[in-house]
Amino acid sequence: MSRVYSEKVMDHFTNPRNVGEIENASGVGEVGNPVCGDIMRLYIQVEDGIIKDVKFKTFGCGAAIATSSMVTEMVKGKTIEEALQITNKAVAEALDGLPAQKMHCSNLAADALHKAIEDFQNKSKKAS
Amino acid sequence: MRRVYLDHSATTPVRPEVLDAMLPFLKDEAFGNPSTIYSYGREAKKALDEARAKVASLIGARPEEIFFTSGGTEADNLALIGTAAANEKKGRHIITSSIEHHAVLHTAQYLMRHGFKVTFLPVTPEGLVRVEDVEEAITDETILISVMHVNNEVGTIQPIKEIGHLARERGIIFHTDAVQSVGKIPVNVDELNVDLLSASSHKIYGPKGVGCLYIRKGTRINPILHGGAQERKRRPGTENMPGIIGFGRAAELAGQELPAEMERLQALRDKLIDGIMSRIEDVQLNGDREKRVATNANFSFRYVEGESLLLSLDMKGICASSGSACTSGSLDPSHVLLAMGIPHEVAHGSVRMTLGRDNTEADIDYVLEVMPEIVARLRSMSPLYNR
Amino acid sequence: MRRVYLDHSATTPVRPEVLDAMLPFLKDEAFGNPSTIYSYGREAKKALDEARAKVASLIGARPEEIFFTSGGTEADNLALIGTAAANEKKGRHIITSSIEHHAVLHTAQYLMRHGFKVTFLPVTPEGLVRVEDVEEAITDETILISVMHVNNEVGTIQPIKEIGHLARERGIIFHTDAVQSVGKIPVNVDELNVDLLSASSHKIYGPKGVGCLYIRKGTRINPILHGGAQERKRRPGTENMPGIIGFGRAAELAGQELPAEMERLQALRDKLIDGIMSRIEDVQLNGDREKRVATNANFSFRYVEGESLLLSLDMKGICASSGSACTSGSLDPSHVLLAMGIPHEVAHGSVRMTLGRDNTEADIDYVLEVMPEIVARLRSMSPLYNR
Ligand SMILES: Cc1ncc(COP(=O)(O)O)c(C=O)c1O
Ligand SMILES: Cc1ncc(COP(=O)(O)O)c(C=O)c1O
Ligand code: FES
Ligand code: FES
Repeated sequence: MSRVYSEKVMDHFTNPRNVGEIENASGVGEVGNPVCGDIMRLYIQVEDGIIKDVKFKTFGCGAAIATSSMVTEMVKGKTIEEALQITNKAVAEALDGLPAQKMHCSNLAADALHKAIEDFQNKSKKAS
Repeated sequence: MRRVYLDHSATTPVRPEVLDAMLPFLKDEAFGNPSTIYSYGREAKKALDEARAKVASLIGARPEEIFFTSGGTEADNLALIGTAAANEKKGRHIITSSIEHHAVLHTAQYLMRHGFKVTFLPVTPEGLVRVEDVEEAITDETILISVMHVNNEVGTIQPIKEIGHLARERGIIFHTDAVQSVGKIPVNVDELNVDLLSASSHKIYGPKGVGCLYIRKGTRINPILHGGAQERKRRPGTENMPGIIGFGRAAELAGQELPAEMERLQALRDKLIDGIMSRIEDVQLNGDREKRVATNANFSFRYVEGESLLLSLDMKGICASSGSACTSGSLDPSHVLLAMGIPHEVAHGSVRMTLGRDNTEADIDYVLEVMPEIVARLRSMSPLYNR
Repeated sequence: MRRVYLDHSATTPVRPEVLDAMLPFLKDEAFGNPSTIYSYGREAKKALDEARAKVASLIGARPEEIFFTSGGTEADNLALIGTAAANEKKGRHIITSSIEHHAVLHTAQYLMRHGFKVTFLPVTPEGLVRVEDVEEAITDETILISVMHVNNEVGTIQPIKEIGHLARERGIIFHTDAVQSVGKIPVNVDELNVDLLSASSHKIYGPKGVGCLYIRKGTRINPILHGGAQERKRRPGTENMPGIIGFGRAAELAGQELPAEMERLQALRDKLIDGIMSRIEDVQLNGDREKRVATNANFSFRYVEGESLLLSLDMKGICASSGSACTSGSLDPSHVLLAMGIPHEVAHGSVRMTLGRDNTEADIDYVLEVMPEIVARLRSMSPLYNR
């Protein structure tokens, strides 16, 4: 596989980190890739402004699954502010790159994260 | 790790017997140009004619009706563009189906941009063209009907004979893309009532880069490439001798083995289909159960995306292919599955497995063993699945 | 009997090193389809890219500017028809020469039947296109100039660099058919100022049925075949893997050996030319003596007909070719010789001998030994000859 996808991509595809759901999550973000019809849902658990836990579920190609897994690793333990700095490009780079025609897949991961944070922030506003 | 190749509709390996036949033409024993008159050239010419006769014999044609091309794609282009150019004074309407290979579909679209009207026939949910639809689509302007014999994705066998009958009655030239049927089911140009038929070598254990168009004697068609007088002025360029010789030998062997191999593969295919359907939930077979080439199985696994499935299969040594947009590099999932009315998300989770000479019952057992786990794992990651 | 092959411009045998490179792709080791994602397919993709880089390197191009075709003929068709189609809004005038290969000539004639104006430039008696003639022929409507690099019959090397310079100044796309120069003389697309360049594998000890078109980045050109997305959507069809791999290896070897081989063959050629001219009367060398590829000799023997000469040579084990009408199957003798102003009856007695890797000095000695007798015998039968 390692020739279309980097070893890191294959590692995250084969052993995805943080698959699953969080009940009563602080925030949930879901994005669909209109290009290929894939879907990613990301759950975050925030405590004291820090992302304590994160889980994902993804319906998509190898790149979509790997970027989902990677973004969860990158974000765990980060503050909301730090998490907001994570870009799609950074996720792709952390995976040692993606094939050109697969770059659009990496757009799922950071977008889902940002949506989850947005959801968390909206919920906190309502609560306060 | 076990390696199981289940993508024979994409391409097949060259058989050893075929390579043996090609080798003299890849050495300085027999490298002549068949258009030259000295001895090397004459030997080449003779070998070329023999290969032509072998390919002709596989499809019940006469040798002089076989025109070698660089593959199935060029044969399809020649059939459509060549016929359109030679008959445009008679009319500018072409009928084809919405599930053709891109070599036909994109060529038809090219002709549309050049003033031809094209009807793309719908198909049934099983992926079959209806003869009545063809009949209704015919107008006084219709000069060509092109419907594929066996579909490359879902393996459906189209009613070519009946469509051919209709075309003949109405005096319309009839082409069939038989790239996926030749060598896999009996093909006879007279029984099928076709005027033009495309075939490709690398789908029947011959080399890549060679194919042919059968042109029934008397069919009006122009060349699409221009140059030397090769292939009786219908296809210029120094002949691909090793390729053509290999194609000839592959055709000969395919003809000899067809009845037995068809039976054997059909049994394997049925075992695969029944095994998958009984072991895994939420899966559907795409394409007709009966009117189906012996080598094809195509499934949609709900809640699973095709490329992930292919990657997982590859890690287990199994090669298959998918109609998912993520695999093809194009933006939409398989146009064939969509034309059959299969929703985007279901088409997205489709996998094609196509059997061939090298597959054994043990291969199928292996696939049936690993497939349930793979699907289960991917479903456990899927936000769409909740059981 | 000694066998001396002197028709290397018609075709060449595949070198053993080239066959070795091809073999894995003709066995089930590496038969994948480079468009598929599983392991077999990825191996194929890598090999394809390597071959592309090798061919690119031989002509000083970038790999992504090489588009594999089924041969020189298709490359020429793609260059002319593809450019015409993509640029017809800008103008409908094309300039080419009257000594092009049929792959260019007949394609230009096809375009004439479809509303393009084509200027066929004359040549000097030595078979050279004059740069001034190109300049004069250019109009505001000119979208393409196509002049071959080395002529296949008389071996003349055309002033491509100068024509290319002119074309660039005027913003006109410039194509050269380099089928007979690539691998025989240094070819560099940047030095030559060309936008499009055709090459063919079987002229450089690669397999038949594969070639390429170099397309300079940014050149407007449409595909002429329609189908899958191979070759970055410019040339559809499952790639001819063994052919392409062989072409790549042949290009690599040709590049390595070019300087030494060119010197060696030039010496043999000069020996052949001087030997024939001094041993036989009433013979002329066709084509320029200096601006001539190292591999080509072309003579006209007065009072002798070309096909008879070829047959006589063949009986002595020597393979050559002829510009005689009797050989070509067409009614007229070589259009190249006629365009050079050579009278019919002289053109009729022409023989082309083209040298290659396998030729030795002993081969030339042998030819020089048998040729005088053969010519004398045929002349003794000729009613035109009376000495
Ligand atoms: C139905 C059908 N038509 C045409 C083609 C094109 O053939 P080739 O790859 O030889 O150009 C294929 C295979 O790719 C096919 O399956
Ligand atoms: C100058 C020239 N152009 C084009 C061609 C055609 O090449 P191919 O035989 O590969 O189609 C040839 C050889 O036949 C040639 O000599
Ligand atoms: S998410 Fe569909 S291509 Fe990757
Ligand atoms: S005399 Fe025989 S073809 Fe010329």
